[in-house]
Amino acid sequence: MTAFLAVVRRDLLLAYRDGAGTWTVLGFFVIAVAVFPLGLGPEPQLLARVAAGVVWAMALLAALLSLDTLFDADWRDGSLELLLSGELAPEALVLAKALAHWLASGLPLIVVAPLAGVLLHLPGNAAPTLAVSLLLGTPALSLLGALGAALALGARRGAALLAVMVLPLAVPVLIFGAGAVESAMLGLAAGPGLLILGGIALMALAVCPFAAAAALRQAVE
Amino acid sequence: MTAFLAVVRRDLLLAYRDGAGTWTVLGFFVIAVAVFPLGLGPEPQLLARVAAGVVWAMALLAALLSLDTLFDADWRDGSLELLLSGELAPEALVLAKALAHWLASGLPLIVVAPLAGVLLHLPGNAAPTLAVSLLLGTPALSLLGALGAALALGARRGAALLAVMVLPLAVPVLIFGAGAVESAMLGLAAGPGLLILGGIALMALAVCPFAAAAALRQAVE
Amino acid sequence: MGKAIAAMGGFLQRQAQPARVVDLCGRFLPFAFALAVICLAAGLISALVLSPPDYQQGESVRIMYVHVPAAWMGLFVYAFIAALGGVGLVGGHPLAFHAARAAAPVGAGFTAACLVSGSLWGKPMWGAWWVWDARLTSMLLLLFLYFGHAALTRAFDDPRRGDKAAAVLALVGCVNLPVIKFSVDWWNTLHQPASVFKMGGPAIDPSMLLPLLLMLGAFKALFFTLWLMRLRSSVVAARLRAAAARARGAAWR
Amino acid sequence: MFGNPFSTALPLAPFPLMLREAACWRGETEVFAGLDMMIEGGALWLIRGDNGAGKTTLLRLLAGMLRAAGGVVSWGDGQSPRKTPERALFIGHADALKPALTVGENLGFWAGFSGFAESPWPQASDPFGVWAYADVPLRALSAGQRRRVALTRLAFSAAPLWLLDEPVTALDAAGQRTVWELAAAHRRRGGAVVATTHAPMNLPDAQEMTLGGLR
Amino acid sequence: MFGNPFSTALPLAPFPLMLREAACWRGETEVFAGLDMMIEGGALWLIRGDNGAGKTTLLRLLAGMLRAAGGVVSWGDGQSPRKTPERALFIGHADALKPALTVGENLGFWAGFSGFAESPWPQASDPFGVWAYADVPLRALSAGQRRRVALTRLAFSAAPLWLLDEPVTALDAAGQRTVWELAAAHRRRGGAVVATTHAPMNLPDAQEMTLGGLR
Ligand code: HEM
Ligand SMILES: Nc1ncnc2c1ncn2[C@@H]1O[C@H](COP(=O)(O)OP(=O)(O)OP(=O)(O)O)[C@@H](O)[C@H]1O
Ligand SMILES: Nc1ncnc2c1ncn2[C@@H]1O[C@H](COP(=O)(O)OP(=O)(O)OP(=O)(O)O)[C@@H](O)[C@H]1O
Ligand SMILES: [Mg+2]
Ligand SMILES: [Mg+2]
Repeated sequence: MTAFLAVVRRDLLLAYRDGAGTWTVLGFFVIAVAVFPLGLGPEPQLLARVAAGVVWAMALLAALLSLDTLFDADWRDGSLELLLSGELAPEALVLAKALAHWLASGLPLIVVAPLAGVLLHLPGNAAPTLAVSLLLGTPALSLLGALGAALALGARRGAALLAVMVLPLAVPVLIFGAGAVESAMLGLAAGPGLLILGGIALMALAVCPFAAAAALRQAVE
Repeated sequence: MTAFLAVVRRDLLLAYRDGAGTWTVLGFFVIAVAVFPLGLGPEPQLLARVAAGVVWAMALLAALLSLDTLFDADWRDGSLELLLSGELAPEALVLAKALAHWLASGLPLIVVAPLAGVLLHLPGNAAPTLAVSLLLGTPALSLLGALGAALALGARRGAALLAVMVLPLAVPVLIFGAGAVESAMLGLAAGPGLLILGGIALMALAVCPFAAAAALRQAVE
Repeated sequence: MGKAIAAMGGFLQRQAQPARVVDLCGRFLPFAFALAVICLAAGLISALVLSPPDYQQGESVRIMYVHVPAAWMGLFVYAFIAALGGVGLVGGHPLAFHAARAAAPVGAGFTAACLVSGSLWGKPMWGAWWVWDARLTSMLLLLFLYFGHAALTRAFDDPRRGDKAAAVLALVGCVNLPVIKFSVDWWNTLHQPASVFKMGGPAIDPSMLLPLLLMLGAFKALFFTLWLMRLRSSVVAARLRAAAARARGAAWR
Repeated sequence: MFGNPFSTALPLAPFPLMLREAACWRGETEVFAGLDMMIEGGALWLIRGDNGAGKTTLLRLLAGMLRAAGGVVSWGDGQSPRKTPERALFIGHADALKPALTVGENLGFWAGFSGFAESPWPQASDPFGVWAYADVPLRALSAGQRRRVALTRLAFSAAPLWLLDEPVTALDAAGQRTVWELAAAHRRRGGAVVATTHAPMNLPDAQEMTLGGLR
Repeated sequence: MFGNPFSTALPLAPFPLMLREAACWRGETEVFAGLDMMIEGGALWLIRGDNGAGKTTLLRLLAGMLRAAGGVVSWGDGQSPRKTPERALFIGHADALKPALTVGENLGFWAGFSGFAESPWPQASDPFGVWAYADVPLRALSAGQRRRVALTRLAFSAAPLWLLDEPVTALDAAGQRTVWELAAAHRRRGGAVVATTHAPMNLPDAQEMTLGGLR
C-alpha cells in the first residue's frame, strides 16, 4: 500500500511540475473549446447543437494526449524496471498509474467542463449530466489508455500506434457519453446512457490492469 | 546551404522514424475527424455545416501537438548547442526546422484533408478551397509554432505554455482559413480570405525566424 | 544635442540603481494612491448618481463606467509591457524587465474585469453571457496573451531568461491590439462601435463622457499605485535572492 | 524497516546465484553463450570486457530483466531471478531519476517505494553527501552530483545482490572511494556485489571475469 | 574539405584563448570567480576538481555556450568565444545523437552539417571503429559503443579547440588510448585540447588545473 501510494503521489507531482501533465491537458481542452466557435462561426444554436459532442471529443483527445508519457518516460529513464522489480504487483502498478493519470487529467477536465459548456451555449439543464457522464467515462478512458500505452511501449512510432489502438476501444465511451448529454439536452432520460457508461468503466477496471501488466512485463525484457 | 539541407533532411527522417512526427499528426487528424460524427450524430447536413470548422480546428490542434518536440528534443540531447555553433545562422536554422515541420506535418494534412472533407460531407465544390486554404495557412502555423517552441524551450510546463502562447497568435489563421472554406461552400468568393491568409503567412515568414532565433540564443545559455 | 542625450542617459543610469528605484517608488506611491482615491470617489459619484440612465439601456448602462475604462486599461497596459520589453531587450537593463513583470498581472486583472463586466452587461443586453463576436474573442485572446506572459516570466530557473522570452512574446502579441480596437469596424459585430476615441470627436453625451473620463483617470492612477508597489517589491525580492544565493554559494560547492 | 545498511544484517539471502551454460541474445545477435558463474554471499565480482562485450547484458540477466536464451540461471533456493527481481538492486546508466523533481523528492519516492522508512526522506542514509542539495531540482546538478544521488539508493536497499554498471563513472576520487566502501560493508553483511568497470583497479579479494574473449 | 585530421594542418587558429579574472554563474549561484588561464596552440589542459566544482561550466564558457558573469574571455584576435562558437568542438555527456537513427545517419548528418565531406558518411575518418555498426540504430548500442560514435566527430572537425568533458567515460582501454592519440595528433597540427577527467592520468606535458580550491 505504501508503494502504491508512493507511485500515485510521485506521478501527481510530476504531472503538476512537468509539461505533459495537468496543465497541458487543461490548456489543450480550454483552447480546443475556444477554437471551435472560431472555426464554426458564432451562431449560438449551432454551437449548442454540437456542444456535447465537442466537449466529449475534446475530452477524449485530451486524455489521449497525456497518455503517451504514461509509461514511456519511466521506461526511458530506467524507472519502469525498478518499479516492476519492487514488491508491488504489476497489476497494482498499472492501477496506481491509471489512478494518477485520472486524478491529473480526468478530474480537472470534469471541473472545467461546465465552463466549456457555457462557452458553447450548452443548455443549463444538460450541465449536470455532462459532469456526471465525464465522471463515469474518464476513468474508463484512463484505464483503456493505460492498456494502450503499455502495448505501445518501446514501439517505433509509439504515439501514433497508441492513438490507433486506443481509439476503437474508447469509441463506446464517447458515444454513450455524448449521447447521455444530448438526451438531457432534449429533455429525455439520461439514466440508461449513464448506466452503460458506468458498466464500461467497471469492465475496464476488471480487464485493463491485468492485460496492461502482461504487456509491461514484455516491454522491459 | 548544405547545412540547411542537412537539417531539413535529418528532421524529416526523424519525423518519419519517430513517434512524434508525421504518423502521429496523421493519426490524430484522421481519428479526430472520425470521432466527430460519433459525438455529433450522423446527420449529413449538420456535419456539412461544421465540416470546414472541424477540419481547420483539427489541423491547428494537430500542428500544435507536434510542436513541443520541435526544438526540445535537440535541446535535451545537446544537439541544439552544436547546431547553433555551426556556420548556419540561427535564423536559417529556425527556417530549416520550420520547413521540415511543415513538410512532415502540414503537407500530409493537406493531402488527407479532402478525404476528411468527404467523411464530413463537405460539399465537393468547397474541397479545392479547403486544400488551398490549408496550403496557405499551415506554413504560417509552422512558423508561429517555431516561435512558440523556441520561447518555451526549457521552461517548466513547456507544452502547456506553448499552447497558451501559440493559440492567440494562430487564431487569425484559423478564422480566415475556415471562413474561406465556408464562403466557398455558400458559393461566395473565397479569394479575399485566401489573400489575407497568404498575407499572414508572409508576415510570419518575415517576423518569426528572427524572433525565434533570438529566443534560441537565450535558451542555450 | 549628443551631449544632452549623454547627460540624460547618465541621469537615467543613476536613477536605475536598485536602491534609488526603491526610494523613488516610495516617494511617488502616496501621490498615485491619493489621486486614485480622489478620482474614484468623484467618478463613482458622477457615474452612479449624477449621470442619467440611458434611454435604451436603462440603469444597466452604468456597467459601462467600469467596463470601458477596464477595457482601455487592458489594452494600454499590454502596450506598456511590450514597450518595456522592447527597451529591456535592446538596452539590457534589468529594471525594464522588473517593470514589465510588475505591470503584467495588473493588466491581466483589468482585462478580466472588462470580460466579466462585459459578460454581466451582455446577459441583459444580448440575452447571453457570451457570444463569439470578433471583439469579445480578441479580448479573450488578449487575456490568454497575458497568461502566457505571466507564465513565461515564471517558467525558468533563470529569471532573466523568462523576462526576455516574455518580452519577445509581448512584442509579437502586439498585433492583437489593433485587431481588438478595429474589430468592430472590420466585422459586423454585436458589440458597440467606438464612440469616444474615433475620427471626428466623441459621439457621446458630456453627462456620460465626464464620469467616464473620471473613471478612466481613477483606473490609471490605480494602475500606477499597484505597479509602483509591485515594482518596489520585485526589486527588493531580487536583491534578497541574490544575497541568499551568495550566502549559499560556498556551502553549495 | 532495515535501518542503516552499515550496521544491520541482511535478511537471509539464498546465495549462491548460479549461471550454468547461460546464453543471452540482444535483438537478433547472440551476446554470449556457455557462461558459467557462481556468485556466493560476500563475493565481489568485477566484470571486464571491451565495449559491447556484454557486461551490461550480463548484469541485466542477473537482475532478472532479461530472459536467458539458453542454460540455467537460478538462486540457491531454485528460484529464477525473473521471478524474484526484488533480490537484486540494479544501478545502471539510466538512473531512474526525474529532472523535474528535487533530490529530496526523487530519493524520498524510491525510499517510500521500497518501504524503507517512515520518513519520506532517508536523511540518516546519506553516504554521498547529497543531503545538502535536498531542495535542488535534479536538472540543476552536475553529472557527478546526479550520479551520487542515484547511488544513494544503495544506502536504503534491502536487496542481497547489488548489480552496479560502471558505478564510479563521473565520480570524483572521494565518491569512488565511498562506492567501494559501501560495497565492502554490504559484503560484510553477507551480500554480494557484481560490478562492471573499465578502470584498472586493485581491490583485494575481488573475483574478475572478462567477457568477449571471442571478439 | 579538411580530409583526414591526422595529416592536414588546421586553418590558422588565433591562439591563445585567454581567461582573465573570469567568473561564471549557473542559475543564481556563483560557480567560480577570478579564474586566469591561457590556452596556447598545441597545449593539453586537464581540468580536475570534485563533483560540482565547475569543470563542465568552464568548458561551456570556453565553448561560448555560457556568458561570463565577470572578467574577460577572448581569443588572440580579440574575438569572444560567444561570437565565434565554430572555433571550438564541445563533446559532453549529452551526445547529440538520435536513438532512432542509425550510426551512419547520425554521423552522416553531423558531417554534412559541418560541411565536412561530399559523401554523407565519413568512412575515411573512423578512428573508433564504428563503421562496423553503420546500419545499426543508435538505441541498440552499448554505452561504450555509443560514446565511440559521439567521439568519432573529433575525426571530422575543423575546430582548433577541442573541449572534451570526461571523454573516456564508458570506453574500454583501447578506446581510451585512441582518444589520447587523437588529441596528440590534434596538438601536433597546432590545435589545443582541454579535457576534464576524474581518472588519475599521467600524460606527458599536460598542464593541470584544479577547480574548487575553496571547498
Ligand atoms: C464579455 C463581453 C465584452 C467584451 C470582452 C468587451 C470588450 C470591450 C473592449 C475591448 C472595449 C474597448 C474598445 C476600444 O478601446 O475601442 C469595449 C468598449 C465598449 N463596450 Fe464592450 N465588451 C463586452 C461586452 C459589452 C456589452 C454587453 C456592451 C453593451 C451592450 C458593451 C459596450 C461597450 C461600449 C459602449 C464600449 C465603449 C466603446 C467606445 O466608446 O469606444 N460591451 N468593450
Ligand atoms: N543547469 C544548471 N542550473 C543551475 N545550476 C547548475 C546547473 N548545472 C550545474 N549547476 C551547478 O553548477 C555547479 C558546477 O557544475 P558543473 O557541471 O560545472 O560541475 P562539474 O565540475 O562538471 O562536476 P562533475 O564532476 O560532477 O561533472 C554545480 O554546483 C552544479 O550543481
Ligand atoms: N537494446 C539492444 N538491442 C539490440 N542489441 C543491443 C541492445 N543493447 C545492446 N545491444 C548489443 O548487445 C551487445 C552487448 O551490449 P552490452 O550493453 O551488454 O555491452 P557492454 O559490455 O555493457 O559494453 P559497454 O562497455 O560499452 O557498456 C552489444 O554488441 C550491443 O550492440
Ligand atoms: Mg555497458
Ligand atoms: Mg561535469
